[in-house]
Amino acid sequence: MHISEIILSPLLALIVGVFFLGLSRKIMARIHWRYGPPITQPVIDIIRMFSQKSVSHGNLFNFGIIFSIAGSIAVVLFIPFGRIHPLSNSGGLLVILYIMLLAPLGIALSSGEAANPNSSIGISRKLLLTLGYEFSLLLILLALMTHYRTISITEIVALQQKGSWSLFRLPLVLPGIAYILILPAILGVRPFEISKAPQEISSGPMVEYGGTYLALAKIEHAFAIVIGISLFVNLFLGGANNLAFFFLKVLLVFILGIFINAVFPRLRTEQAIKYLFGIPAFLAFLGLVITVLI
Amino acid sequence: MRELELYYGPQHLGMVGNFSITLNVEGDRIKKATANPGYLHRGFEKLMECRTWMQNFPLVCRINVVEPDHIELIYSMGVEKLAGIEVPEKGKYIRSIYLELARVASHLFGLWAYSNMLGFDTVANWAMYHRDLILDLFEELTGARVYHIYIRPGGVRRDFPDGFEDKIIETLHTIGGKIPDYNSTFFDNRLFKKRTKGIGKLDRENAKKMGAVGHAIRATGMKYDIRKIEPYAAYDQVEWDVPTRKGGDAYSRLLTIRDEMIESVHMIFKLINKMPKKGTVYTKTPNPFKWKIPEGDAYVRCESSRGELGLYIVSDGGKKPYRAHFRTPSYSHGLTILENILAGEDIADVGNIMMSLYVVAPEIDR
Amino acid sequence: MDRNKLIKWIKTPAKMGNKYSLHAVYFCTGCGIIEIPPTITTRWDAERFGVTPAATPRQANLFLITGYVSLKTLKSIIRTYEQMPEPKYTVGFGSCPINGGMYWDSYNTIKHLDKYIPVDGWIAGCMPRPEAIFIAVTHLWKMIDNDMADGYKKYRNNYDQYRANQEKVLGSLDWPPLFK
Amino acid sequence: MSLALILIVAFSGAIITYLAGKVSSKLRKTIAVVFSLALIPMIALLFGKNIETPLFEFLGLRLILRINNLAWIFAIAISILSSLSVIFSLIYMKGKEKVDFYYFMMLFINAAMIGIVFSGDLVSFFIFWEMMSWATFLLISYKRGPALAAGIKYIIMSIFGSMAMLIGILFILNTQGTLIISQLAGNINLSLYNTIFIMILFSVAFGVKNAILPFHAWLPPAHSEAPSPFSAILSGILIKMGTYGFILLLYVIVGVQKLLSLPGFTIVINILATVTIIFPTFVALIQEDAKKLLAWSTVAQAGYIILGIAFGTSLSVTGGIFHFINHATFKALLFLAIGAVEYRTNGVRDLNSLGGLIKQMPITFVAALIGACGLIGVPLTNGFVSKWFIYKSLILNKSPFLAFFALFGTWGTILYSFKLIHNIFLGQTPEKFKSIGRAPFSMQLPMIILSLAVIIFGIFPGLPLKAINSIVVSFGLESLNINLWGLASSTGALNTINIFTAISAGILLVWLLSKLGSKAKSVNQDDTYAAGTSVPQDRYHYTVEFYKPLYRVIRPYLKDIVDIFYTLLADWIKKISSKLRKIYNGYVGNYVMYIILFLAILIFVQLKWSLW
Repeated sequence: MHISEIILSPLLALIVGVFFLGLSRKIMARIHWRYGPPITQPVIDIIRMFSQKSVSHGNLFNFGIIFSIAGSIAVVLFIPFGRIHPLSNSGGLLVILYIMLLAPLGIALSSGEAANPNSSIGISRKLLLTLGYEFSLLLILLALMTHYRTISITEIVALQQKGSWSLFRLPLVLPGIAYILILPAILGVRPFEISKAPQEISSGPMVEYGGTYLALAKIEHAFAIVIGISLFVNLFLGGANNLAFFFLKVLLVFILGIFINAVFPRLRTEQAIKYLFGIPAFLAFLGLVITVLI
Repeated sequence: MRELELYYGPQHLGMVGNFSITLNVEGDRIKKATANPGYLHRGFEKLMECRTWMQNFPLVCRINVVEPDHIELIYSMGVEKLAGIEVPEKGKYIRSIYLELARVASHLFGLWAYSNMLGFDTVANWAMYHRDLILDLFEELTGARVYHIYIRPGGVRRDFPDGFEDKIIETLHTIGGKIPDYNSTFFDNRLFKKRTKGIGKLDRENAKKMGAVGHAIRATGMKYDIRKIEPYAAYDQVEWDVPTRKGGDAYSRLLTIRDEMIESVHMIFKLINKMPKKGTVYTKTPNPFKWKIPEGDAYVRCESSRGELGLYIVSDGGKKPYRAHFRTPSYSHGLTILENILAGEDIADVGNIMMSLYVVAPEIDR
Repeated sequence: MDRNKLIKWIKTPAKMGNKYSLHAVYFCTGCGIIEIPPTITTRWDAERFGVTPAATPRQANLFLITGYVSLKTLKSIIRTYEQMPEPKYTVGFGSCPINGGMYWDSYNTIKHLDKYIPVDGWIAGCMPRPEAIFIAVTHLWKMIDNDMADGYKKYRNNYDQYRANQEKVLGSLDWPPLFK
Repeated sequence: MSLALILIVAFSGAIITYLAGKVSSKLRKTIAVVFSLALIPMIALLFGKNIETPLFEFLGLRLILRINNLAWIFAIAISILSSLSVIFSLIYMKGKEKVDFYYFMMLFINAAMIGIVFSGDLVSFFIFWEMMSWATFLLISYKRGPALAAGIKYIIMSIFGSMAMLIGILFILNTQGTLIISQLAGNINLSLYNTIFIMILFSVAFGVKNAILPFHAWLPPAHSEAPSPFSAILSGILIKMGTYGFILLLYVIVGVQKLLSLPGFTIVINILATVTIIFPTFVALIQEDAKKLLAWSTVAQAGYIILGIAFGTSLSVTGGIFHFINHATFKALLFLAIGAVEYRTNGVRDLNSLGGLIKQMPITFVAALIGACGLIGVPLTNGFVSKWFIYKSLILNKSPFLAFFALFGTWGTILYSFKLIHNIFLGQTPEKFKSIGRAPFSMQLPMIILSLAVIIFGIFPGLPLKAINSIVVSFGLESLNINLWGLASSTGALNTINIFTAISAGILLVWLLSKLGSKAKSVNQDDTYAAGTSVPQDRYHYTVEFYKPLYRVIRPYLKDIVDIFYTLLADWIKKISSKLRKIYNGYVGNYVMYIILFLAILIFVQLKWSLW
């Protein structure tokens, strides 16, 4: 654990995340037969938002969003990027699971004080979606932890480096597939873009955010993308020994996510939950049973 | 405090047009929906009384921005009926082709709006692009993209330019060639079906009672189309069919729109083939500043892309209409039907249902 | 990116950010809205210039008044405009908000929008083409560069006057004054 | 400090408070606070001591008081929590009727609970247990009406449990010849079936008190109907007497060695515990009464504690006992916060009619938020650490399914905790609550203290964990490598300081980042986006059926089968007894005939089989 890594890791996640936001807009534009914005557009947007004079609805409104990104930064510190893993040995996957809570919780509290029903509906949808995918995610992570007999994520990566990727290990194939199926829900892209749903509830929790708050929410979104995908890469695609290779893997998974985003409509909340409790949960459950039996 | 009053519009991404629905919701279920129109009221019918018969043309087309052509047509038809003007044969054909093009453009706009409501950006972009190709045709023909003012009493303003028919055919082939793409990404998409099936259900009796017209009533299985019942322009000259569906839900309405679009494209091909090559396109009318129309009243109707469009017009023998009243499809769709079928649906489906009924706000308010 | 632009970015990041990231309020005030979908989709692709629709006024900085403004709409426009964070820019789209346009003699429309909210630029025509929006955007860029797009400052400085005008046509408004 | 003295102080405190109430209410308040506070240092001084003193002899049974680390932890939790809720009651109970009775019962229950943990033999254990049960009944039904029904439900189930325990005690006395716990400890000499028999009997008693699933039916109405400060005690520690009983049974009386040879029993308890976690969690989701929601949440959290204790590794037992302490802090905190809201809003605790109280009651909000965070187990609160211990032990000991249900229950917890926080404190404020004031200081003080406890135990879990570790070691389980910030281990360590550093550094960083942006203008609640219109008064707050889409998916599975079973049972018994009543038709001659018939049967039986 170096102090330099503690600074480097969130910075890297931020840069990659913002780059991904730009890239996703570009790729989406190309699927739409458009030219698309410059890849730096999210940066410009964020600068613009920082310069705007927004409104604040109270102290919790300010603090919640800060808390949310702080949570994201904390998660980033626990996830290994290649060989950079500043804090990964202070509680393992269980801590990651719990700290991943802070980001949505912060947003939920912050936008709750905004007193707008749209944001409340957005939060309720977000929490329900979380409940939906968490069902499978927990089974998947438990299968991993039972298989590798450790709760440390660095150790799981190290074991994969020695042998094969988790995705290609017999007992973990089904959980791997389940993870791929719930990945859009974790990233919050369509068909699971239900918590923002601009056409239904005016971008949900972000409805009252403007200026700095919106910028912070955007940054939080960037972090969330990187966290969601790099967890998958670390757990199932063997992580990586160096940074470039790691982010290449992350990029590939992300592009897959964008394609899914492009060709599906948004589901209703109820349907999303039903789907998440269905096939992915079943696969993950079967995977866990197999893992325990072997 | 059981109820939440949620405003859906006017400033809302899920609202196409300046219209507002106040939703009383419990959880995410709508208990009561109240349409709140009036944001676009300009007093059309009053303004028309202050303008001469020909001056009214630029005005009436602005009643419906999505598809102004049918409003032009119906006003022309009203004037023709009052003044007893006949439309030459070629004019009738050109009117039909033009109106069907407008119908396709309008349905593509509807597809944009609908897919946008579902968060389906990709199809929305494609549909809007294809609509633009048709608008290009209009621009070449009339000089304007949106408000063409092409139809006039006694026919149309000018003949097709040279080779325009080929351009129409080419454009429609481009669009028609993408129909399989639309089908595979949109209409046959499993999630699309999940989102639309059983949503906004309307059975035939209720639909009739509440004044549903156009694709909304055709999606309940009723073959009701003014073009068949009371043919105008050149619709009785070619063979064509009225597409219907049984379901009565948003899904059936969408598929009806798609089938109608395909039917229109086929109809345009047939019309172009059958269109007389020579002849005038309009009958001469008197000097518009001095044009007086004999006393009398007339009710005319036509089938716009959203359904039956009617006009009751009264002349007192003067230079200006004495009274004009439009019966627009969005009025019954947007106020009566929408309010009735929204109750019991999800918040998530409001825009979805509204666009499946194809409510265009300016038509309601006028 | 040429050097001048880079220097500008470093010197005035806020201004440059505002220039190249115009998020428009999606408000279909009138028939002008029909040209917005083509502008933001495939054919014209306004996102190239950073112009995208925003879900709520809080997230936006550009307000396109697309077409005639009826009295009921005016109330919503004022509310929406006041909820936008500063700096914000307003562009009137089409002839109607300029002088009433086609509806110069209508009893229910506003003839001069800039009496009620400040407007930074106008796009004349009925309907203006989507290209006109881009021209307006480039003009707006120049105005932002020269600090001429200061409608929001005018609104702040002359708020009493604007509010008085608003109340004159709308009666008393449902919300308290924005300033003071 | 003599143990008997503590008990005397505790019981006499209750009586003196009652008598003082007859003189003046001020005196009563002072005495109640002084006596409950006095217990804290008295018990605290006993830390680390291991005393066993005989009290007196009764019918040939020696009654013994004793203290060790386990008892100390429970006793200190009881004394602190009850004094906090007495302080909270000072204003909460103002102007209510029967206040003397209320304080008497509060202090009496407090004393009885201390008696339970101090008792060194099963007889005194049972006596104190019954004292507590009956006193609790009286206090639950304090408000009458539905409260009385709740109380009766409680006492019936409680008696059932006590009877089971009594049989178990008699059985032990018959077979072992002694009831002194330290003599029984470890060298209980029973066959396998007999052990299981007494374990089941005791488990019924403790299970009723602890509300594990088949026996939970009394808890939700009781918690929601009791006065709020007492709900805090009820949920925080009173039901944990069942936990104490379980620990006593499993690790002291039966002993670890024997326990490990009975895997079936612990598996059953574990499964019951996971069901207790999952089912009430999702029932809590659909509650619309704040206290009922918390009550169901209590049932679920008790499941975690039992899961940790019954799983039987040193990691899980540590986690279980720690979770008991944590639950006492954050659940009491939540009940007190709801009590404060209830006090200010004149008894409104319907989640659908509250809202936006953050501006009016900021400190209560922060307290409730910290409580909810602890309940969820957000890192940096104590709930996280204890749950982490339990999960880790479950995962590494090949019980991923138990771990899964425990973890999934946490996500349900998030949902209902957020609903609680959101519906009361966030969103639009209803017009009638716009002018209510903050909670009085005597209500805020207990909340502040408990909030601090939640945070401090979350950041420095080593403080209580070291003491707990010594208890666990005394059970014969292996020792853990505890340090101030968690656990050092090769299979995955816990370092709360690192988490704390990471999060606080993140907050600092982002705060600085947000300072880069231009300053925001503060606006009031009415200035929110309403699609271009202004906000309608009073009808712009989303609370009703917060998680409706989920209900539609899971509602069919959520009917409380157990409760329905008990209701049916009650109906059935009523029916049978009403038929039996027909026998007593009031004619004396009939009664005489019954007696003669009965005697005739007895004589017949005796003649035939000569049983006696």
